[in-house]
Amino acid sequence: MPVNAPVLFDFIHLAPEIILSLWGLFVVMIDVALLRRRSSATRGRILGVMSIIGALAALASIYLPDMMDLGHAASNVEESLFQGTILGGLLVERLTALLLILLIFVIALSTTWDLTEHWGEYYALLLWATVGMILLIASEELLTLFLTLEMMTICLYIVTAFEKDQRRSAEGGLKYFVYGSVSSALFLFGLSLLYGLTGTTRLAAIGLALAPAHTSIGLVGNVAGAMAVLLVLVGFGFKISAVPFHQWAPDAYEGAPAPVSAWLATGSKLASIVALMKVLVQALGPWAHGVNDISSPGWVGIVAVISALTMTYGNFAALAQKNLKRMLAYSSIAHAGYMLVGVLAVVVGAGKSAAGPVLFYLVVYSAANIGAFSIAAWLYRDKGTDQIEDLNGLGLKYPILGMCVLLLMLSLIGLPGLAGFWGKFFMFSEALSQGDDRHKLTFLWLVGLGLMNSVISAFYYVRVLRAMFLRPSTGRPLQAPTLTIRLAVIGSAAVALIFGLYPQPLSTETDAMAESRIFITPSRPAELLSVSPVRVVPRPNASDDTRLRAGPIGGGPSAPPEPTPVPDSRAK
Amino acid sequence: MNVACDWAFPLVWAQQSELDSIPWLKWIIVLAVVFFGIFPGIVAYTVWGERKVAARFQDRIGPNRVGPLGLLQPIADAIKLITKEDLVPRSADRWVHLIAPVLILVSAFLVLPVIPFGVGLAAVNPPSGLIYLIAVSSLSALGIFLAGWSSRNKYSLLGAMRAVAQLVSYEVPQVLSIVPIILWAGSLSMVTIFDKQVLYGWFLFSPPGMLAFVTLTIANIAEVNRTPFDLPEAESEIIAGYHTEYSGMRFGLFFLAEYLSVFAVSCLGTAIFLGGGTLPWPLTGEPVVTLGGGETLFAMLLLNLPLIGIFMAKVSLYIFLMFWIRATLPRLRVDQLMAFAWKFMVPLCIINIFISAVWYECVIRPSKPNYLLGWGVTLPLVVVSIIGVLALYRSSMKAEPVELTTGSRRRSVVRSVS
Amino acid sequence: MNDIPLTWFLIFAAACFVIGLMGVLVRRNAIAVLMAIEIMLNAANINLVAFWRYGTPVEGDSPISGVMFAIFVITVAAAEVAVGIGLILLCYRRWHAADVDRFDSLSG
Amino acid sequence: MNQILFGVIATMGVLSALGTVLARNLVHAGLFLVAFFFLIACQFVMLEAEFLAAVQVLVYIGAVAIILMFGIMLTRNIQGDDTTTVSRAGFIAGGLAAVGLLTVLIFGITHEEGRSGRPAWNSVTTRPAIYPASARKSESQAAAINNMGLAVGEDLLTRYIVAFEAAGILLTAALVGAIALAIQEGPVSDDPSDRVKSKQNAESLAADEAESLLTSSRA
Repeated sequence: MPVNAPVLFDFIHLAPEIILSLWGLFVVMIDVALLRRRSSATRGRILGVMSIIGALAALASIYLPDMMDLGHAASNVEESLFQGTILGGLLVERLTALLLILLIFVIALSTTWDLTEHWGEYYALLLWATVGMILLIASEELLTLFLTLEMMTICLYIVTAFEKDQRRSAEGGLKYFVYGSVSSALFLFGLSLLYGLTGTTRLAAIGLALAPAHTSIGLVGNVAGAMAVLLVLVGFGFKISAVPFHQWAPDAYEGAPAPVSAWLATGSKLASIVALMKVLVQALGPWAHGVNDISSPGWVGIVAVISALTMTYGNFAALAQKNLKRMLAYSSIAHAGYMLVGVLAVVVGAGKSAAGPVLFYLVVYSAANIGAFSIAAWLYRDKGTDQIEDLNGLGLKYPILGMCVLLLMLSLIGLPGLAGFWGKFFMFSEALSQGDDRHKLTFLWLVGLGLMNSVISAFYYVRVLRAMFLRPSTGRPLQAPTLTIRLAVIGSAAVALIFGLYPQPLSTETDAMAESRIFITPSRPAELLSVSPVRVVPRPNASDDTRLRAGPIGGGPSAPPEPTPVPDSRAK
Repeated sequence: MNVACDWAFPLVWAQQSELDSIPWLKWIIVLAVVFFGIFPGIVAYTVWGERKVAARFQDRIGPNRVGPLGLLQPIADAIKLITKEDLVPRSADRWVHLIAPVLILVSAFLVLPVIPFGVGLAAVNPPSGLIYLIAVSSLSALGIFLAGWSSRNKYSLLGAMRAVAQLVSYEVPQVLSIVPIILWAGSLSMVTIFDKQVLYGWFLFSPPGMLAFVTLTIANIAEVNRTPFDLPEAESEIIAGYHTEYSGMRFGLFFLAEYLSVFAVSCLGTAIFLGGGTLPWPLTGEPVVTLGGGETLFAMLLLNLPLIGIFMAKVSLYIFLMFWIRATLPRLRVDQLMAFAWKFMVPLCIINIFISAVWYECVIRPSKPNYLLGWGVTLPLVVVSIIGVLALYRSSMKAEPVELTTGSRRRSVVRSVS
Repeated sequence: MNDIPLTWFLIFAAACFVIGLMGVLVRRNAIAVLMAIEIMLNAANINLVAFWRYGTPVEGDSPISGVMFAIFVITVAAAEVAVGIGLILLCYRRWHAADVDRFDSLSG
Repeated sequence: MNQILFGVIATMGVLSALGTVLARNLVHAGLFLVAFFFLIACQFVMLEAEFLAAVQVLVYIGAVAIILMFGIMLTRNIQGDDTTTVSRAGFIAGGLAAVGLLTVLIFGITHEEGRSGRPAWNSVTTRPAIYPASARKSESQAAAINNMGLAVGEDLLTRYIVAFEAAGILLTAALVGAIALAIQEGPVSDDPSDRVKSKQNAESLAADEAESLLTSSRA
C-alpha cells in the first residue's frame, strides 16, 4: 500500500504533542536510569526543571509550521489534518500555547513540596495528560475525541492519587475514577447511538446529516436522538463537573495534591469546555431546537437548566466550605455554570462568532485558578492542611502576595476593573444580544441568575480575604513561599489586573480564535455536502481584521459581527 | 454469508441455509476422527516419547514392559486414569473445578484447526488466523487460574498465580516474535503464510527470522509450562501447583491439554518459521509447485502425504528439542523468570521487528530479492542487538541484588534508612 | 435467506447496557463496579459494529469506522481496567476494604 | 436459522451479564463476565467482524479478565465473596431504574424514524450484501470485511494514525501509572500487627506472592 504522503506531511502540525509525548518517556527513563539513588526531593526538582524545558520546547514548536513556511500560509489557514480527524489552525495553536503555559506553572508548583516518590512518572503523566487535552481540542471526529478525552482523564485519575502517603489522595483518585469511567461508558453509548443515527463519526458530517433541508422539529418524537444527546451531555457534564454530575469534583480536588487540583480545574476544564462547545455546536447544532419553532424541545433547554443548577448549587455549596481546595472546587463548579451560559450563546448565535467571550472567560478563569491553587500549595507545604482559617494574618505578613490574592479573589468574583469582570461582562452581554425574543427570555433569566450568583460568590471569596487581612495570625505563621509559588500568584494576579484594565488585546485574540469553523453549525446541506474533509477553510485575513478590532471594549456590548461568509468560501 | 467468516464453522453452518447434509457429515467425521482420535493419539505417543527420551538422557531404558518397546504403555496409562476415582475436595467450587480443565483443553484444541498441515489441509482458513490462534491460546491462562482458585488449596492457588503471571508475561514476546512473519507475509492467514514460504523460502532463513524463531521457541516453552519454566507446577516447591487437587480423568484432561499444547505450539513454530511441510532451501517449492494444486483426490493424496510426513518430522524435531531442554536445564527462579521476559525477551523482540523491516526492504519488497544485501545488513544488526540487550540485562541483574520478593526488599531498605 | 433485523442487535446492546448500569448502581465492591463498566462498554461496541454492518459509510469516512471505533474502545477499556485495579489496590491498603462506600475520609 | 442462533447467543449474553451483576461471589461474577465477553465475540462474528472477535477474545479474556481476577485476589478476597450486601430497597430501586431506562431505550430504538435520508432502524432487516456484484455497498467495504486485518492496518496508519499513537501513549501512561500506584514501598499498613496476623493465613500469602510477581517485573 502506498504511503499516504499528506499524512506524513501533517505531522509537522503535531510537533508540540509529539515533543511532549517523547519528553514524558524521556523523563521517566532519566528518573529510572540516572536518578535512582538521589533523594526524592532532589529528583523532584531536577525532573521538574526538565519537564519545564520540555514544555518550553513544545511551546516553541507550535510555530514550527509557520517557520517552515510549508508552501501555504500555514498559520492563516484552518485545515483538517489526517483525512479530517484533526484540526489544525489558529484556535488549536493558541489554545495549545495557553495549555502549555498553564502546564509550566503546574509543573513549577509541583516542585513546592515532596509529594510523591515517583517523580518521573508524575511529570510524565502530567505531560501526557496535556497531550490528551491538546488533541481533544483539535479532534474533529468522535473516535479521536473519545480516545483523547479518555487519555486526558485516565492520566488525571492516576496523578490525583499520586500522593501515596495521604489517604485522601487515594480516595479522591478512586472516586474520580469510578465516576469518570461510568460517565465515559454512558458517553460512549451516546456516541454509538449518534453514530447509528448519522452513519458517520466526523463531527461536521454528523452536523450535516442532522441538518434538515427545510424544517427540523428538534428532538420531538425522536427518543433515540434524545437519548444520544442526553448521554453525551451526561458524559461532558461529568468532565466539566456540572450539576448533577459534579459529585466527584470536590473529593478529587481536595484529595489531589494542589498542583494536580490546579490542573484539574484549569487544563482539564478548559479542554472539556472547548470540546463540549465543539460537539454541541458543530455536531448537535441542528438539534438545539426546532428551526421554525424555537421553543420546541432541543438540548438548549436541558443545557440551560444544567447551567442554572450548576452555578447556583456550586455557589451555595461553596459557602459552607472551610477547606480552601474544596471551596475552590465548588467555585470551579459554579464557573462551569457561567460558562455554559456562554456556550448556549454560541449555539443560538450559530454562524456568528459568539465563542470569543467563552474563550476569554476560560483564559481569565484558568489564570486566576492557577494563582488560587498555588496558595493552597503553599498552605499545604507548610501546615499540611487546606483549612481557610490557616491563612489567618497572611496578608499582613506578606503584603505583596496578599495584594495579589486580593486581586485574584476580586477577579473571580467579577469586580469591575479586573479581568474576571470583563469575562462575565462579555459573556453575559453576548448572551443577551443573541437570538430572538423567546431566547432572550431564557437568556435574561440565566444572566439574571448568573449575576445573582456572582453576588453570592462574593461571600465565600471574601472569606479568604477576611482570613488573610482581618484575622490575627494564629499558631505558627507560614514560612516564606518558594519562588514558584510567588511567580504563580504574581503572574496570575498580573493577568487579572492587566486584562482587567486593558482587555482589548485578549478579547481581540479570542474573537479571532472564535472564528474557527468548529464553532459554526452546519446549516446549508446543499452547499456543504460537497465539502470533502480535507478542504481548507480560510481564516479571516487582513480585510476582516478591521471588523475584529471593533471589539466589544469600544462600544460596550458588541453588536454581533456580520455572519462570516463561511459556506461561500468553503464552496470555493 | 461471506468467505471471511466461513471459518467460524458452527456459526456459519447456521447461516448458510443452502448447506446440505454432506458437508455436515464430512465435518462431523473429520471432527470425530481428528479431534478425538488422531490428536489424543499423538499426545499419548508424545508422552511415551518423552519418557523414552528422558530415560535415555538419564541413562535408563524407560517404559519397556507393556508391549514391544513399551509402545502400549500410553494406552495402559489412559485406562488407569479413566478407571481411577474422580475426587473433588469438599470445599472446592464444584462447577468451576469442573470447567477449568475443560477450558484448558478447549484452548489447546482450538489452536489446531488453523494450522495448514498440507495444501488444502487447514481445517479452516480465517483471514485473521494468526490473531485467532494467539487469542484462543491465551484462554488457557484463565483455565489455569480457575483450576487453582477452585481447588481451595494454597499450593494450587500459588501455582495458578505463578502460572498466570508467567503466561501473561511470555505472551508478549510470543506475539512480538510473530510480528516479523506478519510483516513479511502481509497477511494474518496461516495459509497465505504457508504459500509465501513456498515462494520465498522458509522464513527461518534470515537473521531476523532466526532470532525471532529462537525467541518464539523460548516463549513457547514458557507458554506450555515446561522446564526451565515449569514453576507453576514445581513439584519440589508447590507440589504440582494448580492441579494438585485433581485426580482421575480430570487430571488426565490437564495431562492431555499440556501435551496437546506442546504439539500445538510446535505446529505453530513449524508452520510459520519452518515452511510447514516444505523441504529445505534448494527444494523448497518442490512438491507443491511441480504437483500443482492437487485437484483430484489422487493428486491431493500424492501431494499431501509427503507434506504431512515432512511436517510431522519437523514437529517431532521441535518437540524433541523441548525434551532435550527439559532434560538438561534446571528450573528458573520466579524473579529471574519475570526479569528474563521483560528485560531481555521483550526488548530483543521489539528491536528484531525493526531489523525484520530492513530485511523486508532488502529481500521481500524488491521484485528481485537481494539476499546478499539482506544478510550483509541484518546479520550484524542482529548480532549487535543480541550482545547489547544481553549486556544491559546482565548489568541490570548485577546492579540489583536479587531477593525473592521485591516488596520485602524495598521494605527492608526503607526500614534500614529510617 | 432470513437475516437478523438491525433492531435485534440494538435491543440486545441496550439490554446489556442497562444491566451494566444496574450493576454500577447496586454493587458496592469497586471491582464489581469495574466489571459492570466493562459490560456497558461492550454494549456500546455491539451498537457500533451493528450500525457499521447495517449501514453504508458516508463518503469521506473510513469504510470500517464502526469497527475502528470498537477497537479503540477495547484499548481504552484495557487501560481503564489496569488503572482501576491499581487505584483499588492503593485504596485497599488504606482501608482494608474494596467497597466504594467505605471510603469516607472526604465529604462535605 | 441464524435468527434462532442470534436468539440463543443474545439470551446467553444477557443472562451472563445478569450473572456478572448479581453473583455474590466475585470470582463467579468474573467467570460470568468472561462468558459475556465470549458471547460478545460471537455477536461480532454474527456481524461479520471476525477480526474484532479475535481481538475481543485476546484483549478481554486474555488480559482484562485476568487483571480483574488478580485484582480480586490482591484485595485479600481469595474466595471472592463480596462482603457487602445490597439492601433490598437499593436493589429494587436500581432494578426499577434499569427497567425504566430499558423501556425508554427500546421505545427509542424501535421508533427511530431515520431522518435526513437514512432508513429507519426498524426497517433495516437485511444487511447489505458484500459481494460487489450484487452490492449497493461500495467495494471498499466488501474488501474490508473480507480482509479486515489489512483494512484495520491501513486505517490505523492513515486516517487514525493520531488516535493510534495516542492510544499507544495512553497504554504506556496506564501501565506506568498503574505500576507506580500499586507498587509497595515502605511500611504498608497503618497497623503493623494487623498485617502480621493476616500473614498467618495462606490466602494472604498467595496474594503476597502474586503481588511480588507483578511488581518484580519493574525492579
